[in-house]
Amino acid sequence: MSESALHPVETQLLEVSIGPQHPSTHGVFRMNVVLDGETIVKLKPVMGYLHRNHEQLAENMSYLGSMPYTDRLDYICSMTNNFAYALAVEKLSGIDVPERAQYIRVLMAELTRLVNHTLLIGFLLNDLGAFFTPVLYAFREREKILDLFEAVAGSRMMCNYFRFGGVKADLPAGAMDKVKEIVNNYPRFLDEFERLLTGNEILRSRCQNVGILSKELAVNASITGPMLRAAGVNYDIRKVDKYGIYDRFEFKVPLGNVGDVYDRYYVRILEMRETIKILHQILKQMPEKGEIISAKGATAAKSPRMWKPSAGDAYGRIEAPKGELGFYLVSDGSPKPYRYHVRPPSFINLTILEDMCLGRKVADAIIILGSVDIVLGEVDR
Amino acid sequence: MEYSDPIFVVIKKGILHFLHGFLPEWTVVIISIMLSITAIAIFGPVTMMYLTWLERKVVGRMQNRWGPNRVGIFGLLQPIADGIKMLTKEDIVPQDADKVTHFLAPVMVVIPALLVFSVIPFGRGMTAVNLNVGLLFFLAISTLTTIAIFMGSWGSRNKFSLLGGMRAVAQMVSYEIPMVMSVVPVILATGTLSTVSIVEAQLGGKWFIFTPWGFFAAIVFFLCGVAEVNRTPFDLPEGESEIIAGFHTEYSGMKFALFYMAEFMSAFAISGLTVTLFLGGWGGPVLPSWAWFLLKTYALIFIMIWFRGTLPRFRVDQLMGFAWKLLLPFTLLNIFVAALWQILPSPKNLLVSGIAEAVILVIVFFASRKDSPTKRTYIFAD
Amino acid sequence: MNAEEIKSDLVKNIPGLELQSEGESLIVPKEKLLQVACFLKENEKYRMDYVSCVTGVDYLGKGYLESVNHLYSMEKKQGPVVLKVRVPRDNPRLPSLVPLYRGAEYQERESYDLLGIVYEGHPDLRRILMWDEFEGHPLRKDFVQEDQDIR
Amino acid sequence: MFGFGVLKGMSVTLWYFILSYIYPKKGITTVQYPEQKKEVQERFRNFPFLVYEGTPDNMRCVACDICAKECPPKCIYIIPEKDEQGRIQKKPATFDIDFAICMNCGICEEVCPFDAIFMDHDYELSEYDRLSDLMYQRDDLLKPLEHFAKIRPTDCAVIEEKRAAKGVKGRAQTPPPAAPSSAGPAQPPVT
Repeated sequence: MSESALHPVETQLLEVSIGPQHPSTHGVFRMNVVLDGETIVKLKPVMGYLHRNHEQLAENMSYLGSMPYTDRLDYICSMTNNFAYALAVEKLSGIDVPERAQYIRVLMAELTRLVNHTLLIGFLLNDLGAFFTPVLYAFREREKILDLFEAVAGSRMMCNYFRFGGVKADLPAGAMDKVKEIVNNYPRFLDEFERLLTGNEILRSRCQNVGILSKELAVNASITGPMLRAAGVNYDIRKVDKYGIYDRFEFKVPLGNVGDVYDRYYVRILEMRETIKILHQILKQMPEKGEIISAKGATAAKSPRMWKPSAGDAYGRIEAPKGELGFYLVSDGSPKPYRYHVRPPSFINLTILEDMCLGRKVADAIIILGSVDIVLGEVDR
Repeated sequence: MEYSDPIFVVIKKGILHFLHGFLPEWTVVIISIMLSITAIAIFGPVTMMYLTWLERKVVGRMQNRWGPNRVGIFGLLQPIADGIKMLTKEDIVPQDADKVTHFLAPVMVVIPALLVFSVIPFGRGMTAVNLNVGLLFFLAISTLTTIAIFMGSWGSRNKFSLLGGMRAVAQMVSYEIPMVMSVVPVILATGTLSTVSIVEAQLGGKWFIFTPWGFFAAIVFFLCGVAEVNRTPFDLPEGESEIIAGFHTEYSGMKFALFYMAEFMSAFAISGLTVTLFLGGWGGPVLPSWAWFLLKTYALIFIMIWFRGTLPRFRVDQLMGFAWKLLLPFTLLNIFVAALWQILPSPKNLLVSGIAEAVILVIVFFASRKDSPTKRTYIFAD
Repeated sequence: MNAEEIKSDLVKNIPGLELQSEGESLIVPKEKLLQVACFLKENEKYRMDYVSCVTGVDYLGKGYLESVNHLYSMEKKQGPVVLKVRVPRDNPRLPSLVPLYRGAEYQERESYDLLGIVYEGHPDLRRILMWDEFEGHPLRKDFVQEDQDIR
Repeated sequence: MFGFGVLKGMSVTLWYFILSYIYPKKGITTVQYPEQKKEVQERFRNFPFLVYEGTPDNMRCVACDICAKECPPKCIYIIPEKDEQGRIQKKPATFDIDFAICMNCGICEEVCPFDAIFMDHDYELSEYDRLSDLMYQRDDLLKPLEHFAKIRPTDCAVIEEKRAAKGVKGRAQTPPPAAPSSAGPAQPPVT
């Protein structure tokens, strides 16, 4: 695999620390790289520069109190973080969610998936060396969804919208029209994005057969999300767990067959197209009005410090855009969680970074990292 | 054909004529050269400043934004503001840097960039020095940039700089070869190395780009030129997403500006030379010759900026492969086609060289097929 | 596939295994953890090839640390099987799952870092989130943060 | 190796370049910030403010300390007013919010049983000193009810209707019985 093994010339190894201040480590991530020329012979990820002990903070706070903090885990898709946390708490305390709230939740989660994948592809292209054009196109489209989030939740990124047993507030007037507009225009944008990128020979030759991840290793290393599906493993928690109301929607799971950066890129585009299908179905099926939060949930939201779930533990997981986002909660019957653990997808997806990068060039390491799709808020917590 | 001298040449001639009245011959020659140098020394940096403006504006427009529009109308004073900022910034030298090399590199990098301007025919009679080996001079001098860049990267004592410098050397040396090879057909056709003569050979719309060999040679030359001046998609030496800023990672303030200036002036020079060699130089109807030259050059620069706004970057090995496996054989075969064109009589040569060119294209295409990316199929599981 | 079924299967196949179940989760003695996990991974019926979440809980009052592993099956799309291992607080050592599941690598490092559980057999057990010189394990319930006067 | 993929991509960027000249409304999507501003949505939330009715003296806040306890980053600091005998009055003497810490989650607004604190739309709050200038005192935070009605008409109508239905009016009335204000301090203090 490694060309350096066959190299006839003895060369001195160069140790380079890529990051934590580096334009394309997506935050304060650091890779300690040993290079032979430009070829990577060793790579050790170093993280923790953004560690804020999220779990301990949450253990000293009411259950609702850590809801806004979950926004800050993966700050690009705060809605799905809320979703996973709400799901875990609902599992813990047995709160049920009304019909309309379920639809709103799925709607928000799928819009978040669009935001995340669009943005990721933009930044992946930036890592590839395109001068911000894909990023700014991605931002342009993301803005429309963020406007909707602002109208619905009050904040563009730190939504804090989900509550245990429902959502914070009903959709405002006109929100559904905006969703319709986004859903109808998004395929056109995706086509344009693909015209800009997918056919591009430079992109293809840069991405294809780079950072190949085998099926077996992907499963063994607990890789989840688009990365796993790009490796060809059919595992989507939306299909497997059918949490929320995902069993009501018709959608497919796109699978790659090589597991390289290009597959990871393209599986995300295909996933966005499937997401649009789900959104169309939501628009059709969604009840006009109804409860948005169950009675038990409403009391939990109104006075969080009075609300005590029964003792026990629960693990709630969802298919976040980046992979499986899980929350493990242990309650001892007090208003504060006794243990609160996040299973962040991008953190665990980094496990095999070295395996994918060995024997490749520096430039490849950057795009492999880009295709893993990490957000440091989530990696370091 | 009736051409009047461009206005600048008239002014210069007037001054020289006036001085000729009371000064000895040799001083007039020196003054003539001095005037040309002054013009270039002013033109170079000013071009560079407004190229930065143009680039930001065009890329901005491509990215759904305005680009600079705050300083002055249309942001036209932005380069001046940038210049002031650059001048007032602190000049940081790394503690362990090789101080002399680190200091000399930005100076060294500007000199060849300015020197090559001397052989570019900006218009009729507007060549600073009409060397009979002008083309060779250009190619030789522009290669000197490599040394300066490597000095900068070595002197900085930064690993990213060093990687950038290594990449720069490898890239520039590799691309020099197909670049020279793609010029050879032009020399074959004109029988001269003087840039002025090459332009004059193309007067009357006989641009070399309209010949089969010239068309492909022009594309190759331009691509190599883009690679020479380290611009997207060949901007590996300073690939900001990989090695931060490459060879100029450790430069700040005016030294950084000098690197930038050299890059933009080289970009202008390369575009200018492409125009000279393949696009008929300053030849063109109605407009004055220098306007034609600038128009064509800026069109090519627009393409460079357009590349920057669209394309991702190559990888090191792909970049080398592109130069050695694709461009070099192609340019070599192209020389034979150009020779065919020269040997055969006029109407027949178009057909023959056209066919030959097509055959070569097909061969190169099939030879490079195994490296080329493939289309993929995806499974949709339930 | 409930806890009782898994329990009986495990006890049948692994000699000398004593299992308790707590709700849906199984409490495994630490000596047998690897065997249990290996059985669950290899057995045709379970195929628990995917470890989703590895973490620890500090039960200060009860005097032990608990390592919690959520196993799922990607092949059979079933799960979870929750394996809990209890180790004393003063000597929190248990076998690492990394030889079986690479996915546990970072999570065990994190657990070691924040809770101080030592995973024996882990290839690279270092601190991952806190800096190397940090003392103590912040997620332990008796961890007292140094008072940092921010203002 | 080089096919039409690159050219296809370049056609997209060229199209936007041309579009920005022939139809800037669609071709250019940025907002020229200090001159142009994006209109914020009604539910947009930034930092909180305190509501008063009529005169600033007539504030709704009763210093029950619920928001301060529920606030996830603990950025609210309340001291109730005391009369001459030292009895606690239902009015804050000090109500500080450290905007440097506040993360505009809106939980204070949700948990407030007296509808006294709401999230504001004002977002241009840059200061030179984060320790002193971003500490907002009670009087900086007080804003009239009309301001709330202006920035969030829909929410205001709903809330005021509910208040009217419950018979709550101004601060002359006793606080609604539903408010678990006494239960707050009974909980162990959150550290």
